[in-house]
Amino acid sequence: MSALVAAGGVPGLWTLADGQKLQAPDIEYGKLSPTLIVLGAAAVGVVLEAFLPRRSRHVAQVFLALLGLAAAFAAVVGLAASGAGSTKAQIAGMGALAVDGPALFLQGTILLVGIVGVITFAERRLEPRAHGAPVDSFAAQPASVPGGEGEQMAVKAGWTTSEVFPLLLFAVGGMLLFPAANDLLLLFIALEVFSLPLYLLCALARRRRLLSQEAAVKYFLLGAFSSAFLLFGTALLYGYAGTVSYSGIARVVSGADATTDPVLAQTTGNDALLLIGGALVVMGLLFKVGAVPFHMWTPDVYQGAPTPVTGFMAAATKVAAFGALLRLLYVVLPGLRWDWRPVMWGVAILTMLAGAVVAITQTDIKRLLAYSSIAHAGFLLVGTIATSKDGISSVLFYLGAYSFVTLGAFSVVTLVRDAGGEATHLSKWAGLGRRSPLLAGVFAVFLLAFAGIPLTSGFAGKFAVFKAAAEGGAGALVVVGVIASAIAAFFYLRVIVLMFFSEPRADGPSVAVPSVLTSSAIAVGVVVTIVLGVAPQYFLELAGHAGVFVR
Amino acid sequence: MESLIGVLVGAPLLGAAVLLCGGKALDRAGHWLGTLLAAASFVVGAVLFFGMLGRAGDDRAMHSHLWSWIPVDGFRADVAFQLDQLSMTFVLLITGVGTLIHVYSIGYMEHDERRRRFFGYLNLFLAAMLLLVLADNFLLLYVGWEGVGLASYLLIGFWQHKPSAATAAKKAFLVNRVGDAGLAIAIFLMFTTFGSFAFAPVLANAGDASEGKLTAIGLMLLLAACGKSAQVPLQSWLGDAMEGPTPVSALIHAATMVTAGVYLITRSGAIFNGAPDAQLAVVVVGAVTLLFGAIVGCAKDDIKKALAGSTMSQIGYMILAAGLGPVGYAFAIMHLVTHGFFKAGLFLGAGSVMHGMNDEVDMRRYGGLRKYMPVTFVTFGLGYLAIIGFPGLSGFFSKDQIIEAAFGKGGTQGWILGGVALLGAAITAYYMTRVMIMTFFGEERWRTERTPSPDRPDVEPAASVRGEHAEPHPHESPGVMTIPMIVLAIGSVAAGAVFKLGDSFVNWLEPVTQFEHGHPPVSATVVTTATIVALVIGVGAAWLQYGRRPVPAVAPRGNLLTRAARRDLLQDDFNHAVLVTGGTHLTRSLVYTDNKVVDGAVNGTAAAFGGLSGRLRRVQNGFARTYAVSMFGGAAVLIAATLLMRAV
Amino acid sequence: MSFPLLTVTAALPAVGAVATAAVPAARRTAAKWSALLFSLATLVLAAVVLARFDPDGGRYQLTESHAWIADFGVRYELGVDGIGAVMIALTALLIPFVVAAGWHDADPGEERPSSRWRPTQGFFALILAVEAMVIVSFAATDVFLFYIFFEAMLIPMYFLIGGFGDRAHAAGEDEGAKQRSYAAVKFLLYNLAGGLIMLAAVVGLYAVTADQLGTGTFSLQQIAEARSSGELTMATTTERLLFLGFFVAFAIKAPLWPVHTWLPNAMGEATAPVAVLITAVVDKVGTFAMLRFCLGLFPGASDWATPVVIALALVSILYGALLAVGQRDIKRLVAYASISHFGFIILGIFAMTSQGQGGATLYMVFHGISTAALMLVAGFLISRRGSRLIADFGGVQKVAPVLAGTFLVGGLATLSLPGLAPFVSEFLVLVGTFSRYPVAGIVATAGIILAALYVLLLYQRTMTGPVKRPEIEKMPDLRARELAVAVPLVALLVVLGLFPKPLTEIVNPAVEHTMSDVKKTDPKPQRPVAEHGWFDYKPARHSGGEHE
Amino acid sequence: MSPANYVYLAALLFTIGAAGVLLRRNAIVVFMCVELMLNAANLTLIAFSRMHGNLDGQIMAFFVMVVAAAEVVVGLAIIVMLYRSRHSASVDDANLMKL
Repeated sequence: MSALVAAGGVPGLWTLADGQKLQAPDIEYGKLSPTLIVLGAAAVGVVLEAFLPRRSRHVAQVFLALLGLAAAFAAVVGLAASGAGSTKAQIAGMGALAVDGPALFLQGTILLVGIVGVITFAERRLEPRAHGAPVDSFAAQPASVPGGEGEQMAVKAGWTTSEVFPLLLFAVGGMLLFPAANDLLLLFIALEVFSLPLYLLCALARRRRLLSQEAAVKYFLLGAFSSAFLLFGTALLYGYAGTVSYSGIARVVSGADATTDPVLAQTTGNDALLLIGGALVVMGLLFKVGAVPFHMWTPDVYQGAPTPVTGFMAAATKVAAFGALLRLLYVVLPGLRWDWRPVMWGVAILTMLAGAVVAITQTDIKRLLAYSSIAHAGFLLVGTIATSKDGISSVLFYLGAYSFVTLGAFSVVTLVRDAGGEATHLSKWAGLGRRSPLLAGVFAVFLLAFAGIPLTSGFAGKFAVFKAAAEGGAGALVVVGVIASAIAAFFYLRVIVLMFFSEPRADGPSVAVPSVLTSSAIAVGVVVTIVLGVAPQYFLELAGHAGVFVR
Repeated sequence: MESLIGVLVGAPLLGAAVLLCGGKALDRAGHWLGTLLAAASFVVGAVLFFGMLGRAGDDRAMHSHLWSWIPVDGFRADVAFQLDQLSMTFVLLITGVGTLIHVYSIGYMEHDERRRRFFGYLNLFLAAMLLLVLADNFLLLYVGWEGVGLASYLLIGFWQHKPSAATAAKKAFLVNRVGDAGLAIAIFLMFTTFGSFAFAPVLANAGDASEGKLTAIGLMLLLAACGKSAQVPLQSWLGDAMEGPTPVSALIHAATMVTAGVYLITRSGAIFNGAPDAQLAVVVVGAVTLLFGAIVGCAKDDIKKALAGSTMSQIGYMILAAGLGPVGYAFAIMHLVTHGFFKAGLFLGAGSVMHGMNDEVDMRRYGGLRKYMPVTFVTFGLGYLAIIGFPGLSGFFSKDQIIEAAFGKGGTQGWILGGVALLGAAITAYYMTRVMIMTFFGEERWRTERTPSPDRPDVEPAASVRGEHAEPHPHESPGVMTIPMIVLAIGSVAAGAVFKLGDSFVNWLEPVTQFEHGHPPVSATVVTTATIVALVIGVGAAWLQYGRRPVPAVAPRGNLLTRAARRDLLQDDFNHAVLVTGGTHLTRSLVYTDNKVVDGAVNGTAAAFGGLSGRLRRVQNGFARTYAVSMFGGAAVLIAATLLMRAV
Repeated sequence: MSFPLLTVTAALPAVGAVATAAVPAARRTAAKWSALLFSLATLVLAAVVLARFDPDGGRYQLTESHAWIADFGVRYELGVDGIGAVMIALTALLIPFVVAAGWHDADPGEERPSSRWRPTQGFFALILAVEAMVIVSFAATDVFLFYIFFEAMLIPMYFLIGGFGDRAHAAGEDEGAKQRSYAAVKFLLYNLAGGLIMLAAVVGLYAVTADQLGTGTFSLQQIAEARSSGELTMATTTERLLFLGFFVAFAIKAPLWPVHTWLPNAMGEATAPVAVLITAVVDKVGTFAMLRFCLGLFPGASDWATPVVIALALVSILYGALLAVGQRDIKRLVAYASISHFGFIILGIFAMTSQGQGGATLYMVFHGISTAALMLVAGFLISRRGSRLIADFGGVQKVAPVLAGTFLVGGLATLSLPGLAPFVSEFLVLVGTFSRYPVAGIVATAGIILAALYVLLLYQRTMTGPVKRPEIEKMPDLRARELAVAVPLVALLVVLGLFPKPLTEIVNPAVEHTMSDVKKTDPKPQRPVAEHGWFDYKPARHSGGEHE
Repeated sequence: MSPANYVYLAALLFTIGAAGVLLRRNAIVVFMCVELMLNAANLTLIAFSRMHGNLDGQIMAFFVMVVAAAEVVVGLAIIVMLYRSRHSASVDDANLMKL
């Protein structure tokens, strides 16, 4: 956009000068291919939804989604292999998008998470068959009133909400853009593009639909509220710098451009614009990562949303939002480091401690995992604050490690069921280890990874961020992080104790036998958790190479 | 020749290992094996003795280095033996008396189903005791020191089914441990002072060390000696130790183990010689104990406990002598050896009496036994005469020398010590006469008094639980028991004279312990006369009290001193009130502290976090608008904080 | 590239763990034999390690070094000094006994088949897993590698404590399960908290090395070289903070007063073999690490902390012993006794004398063996009676003399009776402490009196006296399997008590290295017996029977 | 008139919107208040666009309008669904999940 204006040159001139032609925007389709593929697949999915008969939609949508995501992932790998992540990193899409190491790394992670997400969405063996038709975790007809006639008819007809797959693809598309966004406008758009489908997905649970709807409403209202803040912050930053491009703002902040432009000299003289604007944008992102005190939606939404959605959302949103946060802090606001660092210190400390402490008394496994995700957001913030290359790569690594543990853990949650659907109340998990040692063992692995026990990916990630923070001079933050870890260990252990050392309840849940889909999702989680724990070097290097933002 | 030293220890150790680890198959021959190995040790000791006699006085010490035990940088402890005249004396005493008591035990323990184990323990004791006296360094001595403590523990508690025996064994070990700690600290001090704790370097260089160091070492050694030799203030275990079978009392708690303290002090003479304060402490302990033991011995009705008091008292004499320095070392050891004979004999005699009396130990239920057990009576009588210092018998020579040496200390100290020793001699005569009269003379009180049920004498403690009266049938013990008594009686009679002849004993020990002649303020004849007078007074008093009047079967209440003496002069009560009760309260309150305070802090932290969590949790009240408020407030704080950061 | 002996030694039990876990559910006995055979094979390898270790060789031997996580400056570096070698040997030695003693501990209870979840395979697999991790910890010469296994071993231990508790519980089955999981959680949280504090220090160490050397490193050798060449200097405060981070973790693991309260719970609730695993094997990693890491990495700070550490060690010695006296539960008593003993070990380490540190190392080994003997026999006793309360026993000696005898030997070893192995180490610790800190030495010596008190009280109350209860009347003596456990341990106690030289030879050079790490020399005797040459005495190696 | 005044107005609108979100119960009204906040942002963008004399702000405003429309579509769908289930559009009634 600034390119357009630059061509004009005269303020207030709304028409093109004589002899000038409207330049076609120069789009590097190759570099943008991952996003384009996913969004394209999503659009095709919408079309399929319209034209395919109900019975065949599920298979087609799953196939399409997997194909799209896999193709996009292949494109990311191709880009990375061609050096787009390191030596040939560049700003693409006329300044709107960065194609660089962090972007590609995060996009790759999001796509993998998306693939696993699709797999868990597609699981149809867990729910009892409805009138002979296999059904998934999503409502037969979301629009119908819970318990009403419409719902009964839809169930009888064996309908399912196959729209979830295009919705997921759209969300993934937005998430791919989010960490790559190189101007504030695209940041906002990407935020909305991935948020809106998520709001909808939250509302689509087959069981406990009132909870699901409540989650959607809360998520939606609060999400919209936060995006308004983000947008207003964007406007203020624009007011300060006269541009929304990251590099442009960064230049203005560092004072490179201020001398030439009198208007700019006036606005840049007002630091309040910059500081308030920056704070509001950061706040919008902190909402998405679930940092205290913008975290309160997390437990409710995680609990109410259909569990596969929760897993996907918990993993992918965090990856995308931290990517955007990193880029914002490192590319746009490095000049303000001394302003935002102390504030982020406070947020990180609050997030770690509050997440860990409140989790202690949770009684619902999904809420517990939600608070755990808040605490982990705090640990990630510790790495973010390091303001070093190591800080970036440690956060990247942590995100990769964390997202697969999360996906795996929520997949396990989908398997523990009783007559009312998933048995998420912790008391029902008592003695699970004795009934189903394998599943409980797998879940214990995930919990240990969350707790950061060595030889799991959680430990490698935690060590990486703490190391980066210590090198960045945030030793005190490391100490707080350690304390929070100790508190957090307590509630992870509580679950393990409950599973292994308690007597099973007579009315306890049964463990559903999943199809190959969920099994493979869980297996991927376990393998990644252990591989990243035992031999993390390759992935650390990958994240290390990806640790430079293009400016 | 040197290699034989190892055999001295090895033979009984082998016996212990075989007897304790061997199965029931050994039950029938075990006691013979044990006795044989003890005798073998004695024979080897005798061979070594004669070998030693064949050499000049200064060249008699032999060394045998077996292996390097604990080699650590700057620290050296070896398993190595040193056999000199002092050790040799002990070796002969230990193996000789030990063998006799093995023989005696064959008869005494005949009906005990665990006889094999008893002999195993006895062999273990012999091995440990020999190790103690043969070690060439203090650390190895310490091994023997605690080893005999262990053997003592096992043997006192041999009849473990009796709670009193188990308690007595534990008490003996614990009190000894206090002394052991003293020995350990003495070794530490030697190590820090000399860089070594082997006899040769330490004793040879003791003169170089400061007097303060030597005094500290000396006092710690004295503490050790007090524990092992039942000297005040660590004497309380010895009376209780009589719970053990009587041969054990004879061997361990009369003849050998309890004299280890005397050995320790004599062996460390070079250290004490440089520390007059420590020596003073030694003589004070000796003097106090010799009176203490004697007084206690007067009041006990239990024959073994009366003898135990006597042992304490006699060792007090030895400690007193050892504390006098080179003047007294040789006399201490001499009295130790003669005491070994007559006290072992007395105990064996007591055992023989008990054997014939359904294990009754209360002298008030004896009386007139001389008719029924003549051999026992004669041997016991000879031992009695020896201990009271009847002229010509062994005790006379050895005790007389000590009293003389005590006077020779000189000055007020000399008068006090000599006076105490003399007084002790009188009391000794008194209580021994009392024992003699109550047991062998007077009415046959056992005919009317109740005694324990004879069917299970081992189960029901004789003195505490009374069954229906069953008249005992006093009888003489079998030959296997009487022969050792006879041998010991001969020793009791003759040893003193033999040792005294030409000062042969003093000369024998002189290369090791040095010897100086004391200078008593009065002539030796006066001292001897005084001793004999004291003896006559003591015997006379006892005869007046017990010989002329019938002995009441139930002890009269007695005066304050008697009552206190019956309770070991209240020292046990003091221990109980302060250490046992206090300790119990201490441990109980510590257990409480650990649970409530130390652990409570941990659990409290956990609970605090739980409470905090429960409180914070309520903020999440389910209302979307509250969440929005939180976000709005958060944004405001974020902005404010950012602006503030810029402002400062 | 030489044969990776240490890796194989550590990997063998790990493989055994997997193999044992994979044994089909119905073949319980096969799982037991698998575990036993793997543990015995590991013992053979450990013996090879000990044999291959050359006391005159370099500081770390049998070294292996491979790149691992370059980004964290972490290498897979193994190597043993004398101390590590004997600790590995101890671990490998005790595990077969633990396995054999726990033969029936994980059998499903016949009486309530449904309520008991005791998969035998899991029990033995977890034991082998712990063994593997402990061996790596002892062999690691990379701080991070050590840390990882130091922490990771908590997990199998946690399941061993919480999942396979003692069936004999006074308060009944349900209350027992509750207490058990409390104990397991307490164990884990306590140690995890310590471990996390250490994590902060590990991170700090990385930051320091990265700051000064350019690249962060955790290699002990590299750090030592950098220190000696002056490339790496730590600010005093930094060093002290890092030291504290490490020390707290090790003090919890060891455990040192006042962070000891997890041990009585854990040892009380776990089965006897697992209790042995805790106190004789796993806890030793804590004291071992103090010696290797606290002293090796932060000599200045160690020196600074010495007065406090010694004071805490003394408190541990007396406090542990007094509490042991006051216990009513056999296993808790042994636990408090162990706390007292760990006080001795830490005292010896921080006395900073050759005798103290050599003694502390031997103490670790001998305490392992003696506690194993006492605790395993106690376990046999407890399983016979179905109760852990001392008051429920009495007169056992009468009906089961062999059991009582081995129990007594174990107890005597616990009270450090001369002639048994622990005496050697305890005496060295005391003499080493006394030579630098006489008052501390004397106070600690009081501990040996209390040790006699709690051991003999225990023996008296359980073994002696009349047989009053019918359960005891019928009590069988040790069976063949139990004898096979008890007898070798007792024999070892005796043999090592009389002939500890093979161990001291291996340990001595390592102690010299540690002493030079902390730049300490032994205090000189005031009046050295110079003409005897004893005071500069260095024991000759590989030769016996020398005597001037 | 200085463009700064537009910014002040926008800030006021934004605050009004935020206050509405915090104070109103009806989900629709809450949502409309969010829309008001978005429009306040739009106004700010346009004002600054004018001030800086470049078009970025105005273009952004268009994008924001489109996004807001999309948000309305999703938001109303969700709110209507909630209303149909509960017969109430009060955000305070939806508090099954808490603590």
